[in-house]
Amino acid sequence: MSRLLSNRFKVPSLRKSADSEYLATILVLLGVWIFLIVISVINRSDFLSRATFGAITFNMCIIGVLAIGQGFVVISGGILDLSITVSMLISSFMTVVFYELGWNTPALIIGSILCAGAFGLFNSILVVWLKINPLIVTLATGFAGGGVLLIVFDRKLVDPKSWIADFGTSYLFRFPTAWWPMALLTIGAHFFFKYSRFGRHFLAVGGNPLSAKAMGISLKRMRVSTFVGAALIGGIAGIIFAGFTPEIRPNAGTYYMLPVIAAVVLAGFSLAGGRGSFLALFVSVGFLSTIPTALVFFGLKSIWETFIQGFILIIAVSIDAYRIVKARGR
Amino acid sequence: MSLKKSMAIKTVAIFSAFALIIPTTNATAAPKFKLCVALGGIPGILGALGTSGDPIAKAGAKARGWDYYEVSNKLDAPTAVKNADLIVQQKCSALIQFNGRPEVNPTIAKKLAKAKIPVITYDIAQPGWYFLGIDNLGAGKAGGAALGKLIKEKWNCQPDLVLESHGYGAGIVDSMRTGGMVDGLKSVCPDIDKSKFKAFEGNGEIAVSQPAARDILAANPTAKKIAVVGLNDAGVVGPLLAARQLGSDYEAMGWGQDGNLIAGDKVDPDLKGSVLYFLEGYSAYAFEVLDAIAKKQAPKMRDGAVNPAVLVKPCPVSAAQAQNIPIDKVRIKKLAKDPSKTLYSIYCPK
Amino acid sequence: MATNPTQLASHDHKLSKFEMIKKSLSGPGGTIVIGLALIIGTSAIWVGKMTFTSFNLYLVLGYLAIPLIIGIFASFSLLAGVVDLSIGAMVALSAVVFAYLCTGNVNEWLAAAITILVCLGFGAINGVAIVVFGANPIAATLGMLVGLRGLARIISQMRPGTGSSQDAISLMITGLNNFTEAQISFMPVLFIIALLLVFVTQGIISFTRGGRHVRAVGGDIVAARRAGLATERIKFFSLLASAFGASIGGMLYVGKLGGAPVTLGTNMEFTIYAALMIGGYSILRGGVGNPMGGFLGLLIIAVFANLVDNKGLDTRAADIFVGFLLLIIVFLDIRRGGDAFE
Amino acid sequence: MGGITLALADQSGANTKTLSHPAIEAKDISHSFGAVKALVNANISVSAGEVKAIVGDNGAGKSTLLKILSGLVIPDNGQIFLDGEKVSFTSPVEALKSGIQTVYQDLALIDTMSATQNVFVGREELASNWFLKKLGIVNDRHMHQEAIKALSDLGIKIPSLNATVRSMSGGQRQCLAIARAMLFGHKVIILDEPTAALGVHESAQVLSVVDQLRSKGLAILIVSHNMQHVFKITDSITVMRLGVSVASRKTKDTNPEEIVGLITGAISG
Repeated sequence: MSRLLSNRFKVPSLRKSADSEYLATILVLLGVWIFLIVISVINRSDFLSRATFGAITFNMCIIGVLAIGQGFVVISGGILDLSITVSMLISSFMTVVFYELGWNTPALIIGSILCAGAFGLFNSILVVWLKINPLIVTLATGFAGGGVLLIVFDRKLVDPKSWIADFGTSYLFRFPTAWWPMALLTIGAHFFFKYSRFGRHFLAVGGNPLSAKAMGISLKRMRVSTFVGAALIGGIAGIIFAGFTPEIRPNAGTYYMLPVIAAVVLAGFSLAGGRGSFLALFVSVGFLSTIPTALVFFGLKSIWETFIQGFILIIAVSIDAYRIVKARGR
Repeated sequence: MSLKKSMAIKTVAIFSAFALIIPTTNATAAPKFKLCVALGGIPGILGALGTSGDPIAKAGAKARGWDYYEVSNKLDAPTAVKNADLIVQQKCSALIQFNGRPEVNPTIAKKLAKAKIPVITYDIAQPGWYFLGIDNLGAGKAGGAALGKLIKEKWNCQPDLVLESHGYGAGIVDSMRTGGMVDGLKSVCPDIDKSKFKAFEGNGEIAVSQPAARDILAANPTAKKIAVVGLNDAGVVGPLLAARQLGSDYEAMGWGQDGNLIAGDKVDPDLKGSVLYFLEGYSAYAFEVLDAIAKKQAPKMRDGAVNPAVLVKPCPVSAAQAQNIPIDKVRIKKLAKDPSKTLYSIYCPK
Repeated sequence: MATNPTQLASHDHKLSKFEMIKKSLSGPGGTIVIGLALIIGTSAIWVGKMTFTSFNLYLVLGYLAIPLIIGIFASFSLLAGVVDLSIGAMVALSAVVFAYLCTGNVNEWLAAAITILVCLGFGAINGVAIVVFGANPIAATLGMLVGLRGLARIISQMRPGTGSSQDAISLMITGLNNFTEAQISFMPVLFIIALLLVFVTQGIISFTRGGRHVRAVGGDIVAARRAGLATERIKFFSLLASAFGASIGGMLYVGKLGGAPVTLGTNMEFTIYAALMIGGYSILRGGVGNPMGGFLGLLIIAVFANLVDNKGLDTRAADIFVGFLLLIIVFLDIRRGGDAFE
Repeated sequence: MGGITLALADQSGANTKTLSHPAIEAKDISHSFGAVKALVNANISVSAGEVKAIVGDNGAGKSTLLKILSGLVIPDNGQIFLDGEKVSFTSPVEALKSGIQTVYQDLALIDTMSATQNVFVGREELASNWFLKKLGIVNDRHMHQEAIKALSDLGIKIPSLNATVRSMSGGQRQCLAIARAMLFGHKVIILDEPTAALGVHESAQVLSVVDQLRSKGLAILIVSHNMQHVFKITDSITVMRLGVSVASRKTKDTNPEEIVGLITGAISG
């Protein structure tokens, strides 16, 4: 599927500048992240422990996967998917339902993710055929979806003796097992957008839908793929969520929505579409996931976390915007 | 222009339509007793504390031939205050109230007192309202003591860390329950050092308490024997999971409150027990007070947690005992069939 | 050669009454009015007389008033094309700061002044990020949302006294409470004020130079800049306006609720903007919508919620209603030639 | 900003007063972007009542010159004279205030506003009542009449001035933008590709408006690629190549072949 790109989409000078731009973002984020780690270590030398590593990597798991889904929507010009946590919860609930029905593991995983995908399909139908702006669509389906989930499922309990619960606490190659979907998705998304023809189509549609259409890309197909794709990724997050949370409640999504958007924005994804790096997103998620852990080492209560995160976000987007404006002015 | 103008005209028209019909006030015949319930709005909890309606109250009202009305406070302060006005408008004869935003209870009380509507409040005391619920402090202490016994047995009263998973939003209830558990723990193991207790915001939610606990465990890397207390079961299970996630070298034990995650067969292996209140069945107790109000023999006001109108007996259960207690949905079905009993009498292990 | 001016103008004034009514009913206002009539009709039949009692009016309008005030001020930023997602958090911050100061024995008027200044300060930070640095409004105000929620919680827990940390400050200011509950005949005073505000804002938007400029900036910032408008300043002030509305709303809530919960205004940015969008505003592009429409948008949701409340139906129905109504209104708007997505 | 009537009166006198100097003149303008020399000693002048075209290949420096005249770009070297007086612009607003209005091919009008509102945006006329004036209340009725008068003066037909301009055709929009430029007593109107996106009929409409403007004594500078339109409407043509203004010709003394030759460099100026 990921065949190398044909020449007609190669715009050499543009690609080079875009890459270096992402590199700058990645380096800046990486620099800030390392700075945070260094001052934490200076503050308390035992910051570098296995437990800290575990805390940070576990913090990354769900936000990381959801952020990739969200980043996928943003880069493809879908603005934002404000219902991505609903996709996640649908998948979580269905994971439990299928487990209780006795489905085997692959069927359960595929089934749950597909259920989330069906929700994404619903979103995309509203976007593509009714031509309603995705921000409004997902705002509305996010609203209505939360209500429907509450009525249909109320709450579900995950059997702690099940493989789902094991999955949420186990390790694989020294990292949490649940951390790997995010890592693999990051690499996958990076190569998908960089080298595959289909990925390039998403970038083209995100950057300039009209010229993409003129190039013969079907906007409808791309939009459906975008929202179904994001929902499928949300569905993956849902299985992790089921592994983390023995009691699934429909309101749990509220805790993830803002950090996820924050991660995407901090990573330099342009909400106008067409611009963003999944490697930067990985670093951004890592940085944001380190803040709460570091705060505890500094003896600050966790209530400071949101305050600090919020203002980091404002400063970051300001600097980023200023940099772009300056670069354009030259 | 014309659009705006005619829109203004329409608005005025709507209001004048309202105004015209206003004089038709209610002239009611002999009023029927009307039981009203303001649900707490906590997702995933059945009964008056939850979002999905209170089947016990409804069944009880139906059996008595009363009118029944319920709204949800949605865990939101403005909604809770608005609901108080709705209750007044509905001319309720009595109200069962659970409000997760207790800071606005005085305002609500003022409105209901003006309309002379007697209120039964669940778990959160308010002067002038019949208090129905658990002795939070007592329940906390009982749970803490039970956990203390386990700590004494297993760790010789020397845990490395005691995590207090608070839910500060619940105000005094949190202080009593979580604080009570600490007191209970200390009553068995008085020599645990003060520095071993780490309080944090868990919000009574796994999604919040779990990551917060992971960070605290990371900041105390040498601590491996972890005891967890908290506002409710979810707030305790989160940190237990966090310890398991950080490695198999951790040993964690927790004792919950409210029994929301202890019943049935899907119980966290480290949740050693909980204090069941059977809160989904609170309304079965409420009828003691309600029946008296309906007979116009309202009982003497008892509005404090220490001086409650109806005291729900706490039912501390170990995880082993809890295996025989079915989950809330099953319990509620059974109780709705026979509302003369209480869940405590049906299910609490003797 | 020259065309007769009257001939040109005649086109604008030739609409008959019937056409005027038809035209106005075809806008979002028309859809909402029809919707309102349907809901009120349903309520009249289903709920009965209670629908039209003065108490029920108080219930609908009295609780609509504060969101309406917040929404009307926030509509300035929508109109100028900068969506301000921080309004809900700003409401919480305002309430908490105000309550914190009042419980610290600061004079209430002084406390109110300080609260407004604090909120305007954060509004100005929004403005600097968006206008001076050119940050994306959604991203920057989202950061502000997260930050202010945290700040409200920190301030609330800083309050000395109870010993344990608290997520709310209880405080009954009798005068302010009486003001928020006051009624003239059957109309809540607060609602009358909010409605006056709607009319005044409608006037500003339609008939003043400043209002026109805000609309011009939202409609097309490049064209507005080329026409010589101080576009940056206008955007900045629209953000200050939304912060100001939120600060007033927060303090009114303290009066109405007798307390300042830090969770106040959770999701309010979404509920209010959904209502404003139902009323014809857009969070995606400025220059469209008017306060009357915004008011109708908030009103239809309030009236539906009232029907749900009075029948004691599942309260989650209201959320689902908002979601679907939003989709329907936007879809109808597109059918009438509004902005379609691609 | 004075009232409209005053501004219109100014215009009628402009013809006779400023004959001795060109309405706008740019002398020896040079500008570089980094290492790229966009303009090298470029010259151009337009008199009142004259329509002049700037033509040239892409990258010839037309748009840079245009931006300098409208204040968007500050030139490295050179002078600009308005009616013989030296001026220098640091922002587009200053150029606007001095009487130079640029009409861009797109982004000239605000879609969400009506034709009248668009014509007067930024220069709204306030009510005459002092109290209403203090409140910043606009006098819509008078502006509406003024707009009708101005449009009919230029022979522009627009179905409804109160409808938003987004429903209008490209030609109508372009005409409206030009009318706006005229209405405010601007001495110089710069039109950037006025007919580029328009059909035959609409182009003719725009050209006839330009003709009307000329007869009102305004100086008009047109940047266009369309030779046919250039020859149809202009009085003179300046050709630019590689940042240099290589030649100026009276339209009636030249032909398209020569101009194309000058543009490509086949004929040297």
